[in-house]
Amino acid sequence: MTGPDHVAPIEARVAAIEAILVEKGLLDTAKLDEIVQHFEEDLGPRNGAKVVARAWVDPEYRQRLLAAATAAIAELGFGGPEGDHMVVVENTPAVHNLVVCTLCSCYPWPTLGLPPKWYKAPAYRSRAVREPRLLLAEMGTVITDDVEIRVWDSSAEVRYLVLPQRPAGTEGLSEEALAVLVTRDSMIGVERQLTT
Amino acid sequence: MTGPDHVAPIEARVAAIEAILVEKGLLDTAKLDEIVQHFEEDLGPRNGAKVVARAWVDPEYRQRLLAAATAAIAELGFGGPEGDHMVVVENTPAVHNLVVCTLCSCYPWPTLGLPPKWYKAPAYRSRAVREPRLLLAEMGTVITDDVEIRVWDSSAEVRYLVLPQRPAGTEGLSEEALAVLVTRDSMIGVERQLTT
Amino acid sequence: MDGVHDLGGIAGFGPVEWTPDEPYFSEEWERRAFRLGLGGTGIAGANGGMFRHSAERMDPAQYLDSPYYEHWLTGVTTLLVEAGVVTAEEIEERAGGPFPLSRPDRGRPTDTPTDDRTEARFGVGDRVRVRKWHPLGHTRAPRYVQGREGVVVRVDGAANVPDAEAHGGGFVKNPIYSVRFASRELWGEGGSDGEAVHVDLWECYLEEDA
Amino acid sequence: MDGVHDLGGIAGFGPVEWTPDEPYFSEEWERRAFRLGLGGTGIAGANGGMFRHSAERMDPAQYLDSPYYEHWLTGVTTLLVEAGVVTAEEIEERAGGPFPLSRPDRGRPTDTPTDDRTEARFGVGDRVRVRKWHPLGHTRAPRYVQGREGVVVRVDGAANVPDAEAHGGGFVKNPIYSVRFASRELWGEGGSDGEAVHVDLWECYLEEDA
Repeated sequence: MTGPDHVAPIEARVAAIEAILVEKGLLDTAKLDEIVQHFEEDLGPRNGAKVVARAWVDPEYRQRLLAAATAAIAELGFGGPEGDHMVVVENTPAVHNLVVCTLCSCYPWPTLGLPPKWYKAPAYRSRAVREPRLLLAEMGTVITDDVEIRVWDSSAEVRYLVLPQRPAGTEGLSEEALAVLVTRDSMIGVERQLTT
Repeated sequence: MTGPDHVAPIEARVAAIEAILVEKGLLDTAKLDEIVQHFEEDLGPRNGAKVVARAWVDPEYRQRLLAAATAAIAELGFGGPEGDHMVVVENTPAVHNLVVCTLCSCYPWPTLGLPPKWYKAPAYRSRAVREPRLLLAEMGTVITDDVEIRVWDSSAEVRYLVLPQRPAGTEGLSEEALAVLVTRDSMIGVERQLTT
Repeated sequence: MDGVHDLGGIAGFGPVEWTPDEPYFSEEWERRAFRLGLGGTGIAGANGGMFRHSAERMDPAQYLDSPYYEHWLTGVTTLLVEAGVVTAEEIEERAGGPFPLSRPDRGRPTDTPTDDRTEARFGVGDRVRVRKWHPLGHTRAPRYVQGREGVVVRVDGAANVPDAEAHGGGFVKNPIYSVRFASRELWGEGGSDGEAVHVDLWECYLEEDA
Repeated sequence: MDGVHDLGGIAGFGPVEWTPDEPYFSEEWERRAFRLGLGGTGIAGANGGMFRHSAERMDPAQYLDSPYYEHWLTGVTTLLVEAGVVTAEEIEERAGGPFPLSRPDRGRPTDTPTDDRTEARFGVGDRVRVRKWHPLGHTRAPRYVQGREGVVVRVDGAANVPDAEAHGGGFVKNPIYSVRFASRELWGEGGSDGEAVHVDLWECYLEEDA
């Protein structure tokens, strides 16, 4: 078998193919850097948090978000690759939603950014569809048996965002203050109870 | 992830656990060496070949072999671990048999010896039950479509031996000369036509 | 392709190695591999289905043991070699050692539609069964739902069938559904009450459940 | 356990690396690992089911990437550590570096018989269906036949149920059958005519096929 010991280091492999493509005049790294920089600077869970906070304070927005998420999210200025077919699934006292991509790493880039390593790793991908309640408990999120767990395997075009429940005792908070409470994990569904 | 780079060399790992068990007085390597030596010297496909050759020359033995293989094989003096529940499956013009262990490495030690590496490796174990005809063709054994392929996954106690067809033109050969023609691969089923 | 990338339900991977937060790229090579993935697929004349399948074709042990962006690197470089843009010798010489590529593509655009279809045949509430066809090539129907019964819970628009796209079958539109499967339908006695899995599936993956 | 050891039908491993002949042990450490396997299981107070499962619990990437006798080494050493015969620290110190062990045992002797049964319930020609229970522990019912229909072609004697044996359920006898499955029953449209797979299954894995 091909042991990793005998393989060129990963840095050398990346550098090799990149250099050859640049020398052939095929790869424009400067132009691609602009795109990558855009992802790094403009995308991330703070965007999704704004969507969630708006839905909490604006019942009509919440309706639009649940009915046609892509358009509703675009109202806040978020969209683009891996975000142009959005569906928002809402947690309720009786339902908890969990998002996974068992086949690869599909994730809503505009609202959550690029996915964390654990989301793309075999342990999460294999277990989320098989034993979600146990998996969540191991991750510190205990879902009691009276709550149905709905797992969403994003195996096609749609990318999912979980709409978590608004924490109790936040009636006086502004939309901006509410957005601060919303975590990345709550929008994937590996967290349920947000804290103030 | 645990990269193999960071792991102690396999030789050092084997030596470590062995040394500790010996020092604790738990492992008697000399006694075990006798067993291993027995496997190395006394077991192997030459045993199976004798069984096959006998079945070719002695129709009554063939019947006993197909009806109660363990006892028939014991007549020739072969038996023991991984050979005490034998079943022999017979190739015919209409049927070809192939043996695999998808879950691990089960193999008839007394008649074939310890299994070769490829028999225990993922490629053979995964493909033998899914695309046996293609797999055999890749290995040089073309089974025409009019021949049924019967795969035997030895997932319990039974260990299988394939009884290949006697090659044409061997009418004059002695049992001993016939045994020379019988290959390991023909008794696993990855070879079909034996040659003189 | 029933490969190890098709991870749903496979056991033995242990606990999730969760991190509260992390940079998108923890090492510089990851950022460069991502950039290569963005640009390289087009240079190879490949599409999204081909890109995904290029990683699925990796050696299974390498796939499971490597950091995520090594999938991108290995997949895209395989596409570039297969397209004749670069040679395996060229990249290995430059890298100063072996550069493992993915295994050959075994897929064919058979059993997938050749004509666009955008009108949905099924509606919300319809019972469907996922076809059991275990293709050797790319598909977005995970193995753990093939042959299983579920209920349509959402009808989405039509999009290109990945199985065709990945294997030279071109861009063929076909409706997509979200199908709900009870945990016990998927895992039998090993499943749980109160858990359901929803999988997004192209219409050509589905049959009416009689 | 639906682990990567359960290889039937998994795609992506490429051609068989066949050799015409080879020594039983191509390196000295293999012979020593084999010897350790023969002796070590008993020292750990373990049985055959526990031994098999100890290798199944290996990290999946390590399982697929390692030479065969590394499975024996890792499995037996895990059993010895779990039995308290040696400690992980002790072996790592002696080996001079990390010594990967298998993951914790998740199996329980549930859903398996507790009483001996030697009389066969099914006969040759009976149609049966393999239970679909996807246990987290050891079983000898491969995933690719769970839930599938077949025909009994041979009735063997009774032997200990591995699922019970491997998880503290003791030695419980149960009849064994060879069950024949059509390729298309297992792989659907991806199967082939003129191919059948026979799997040896304990009676407690089977249900009557109504």
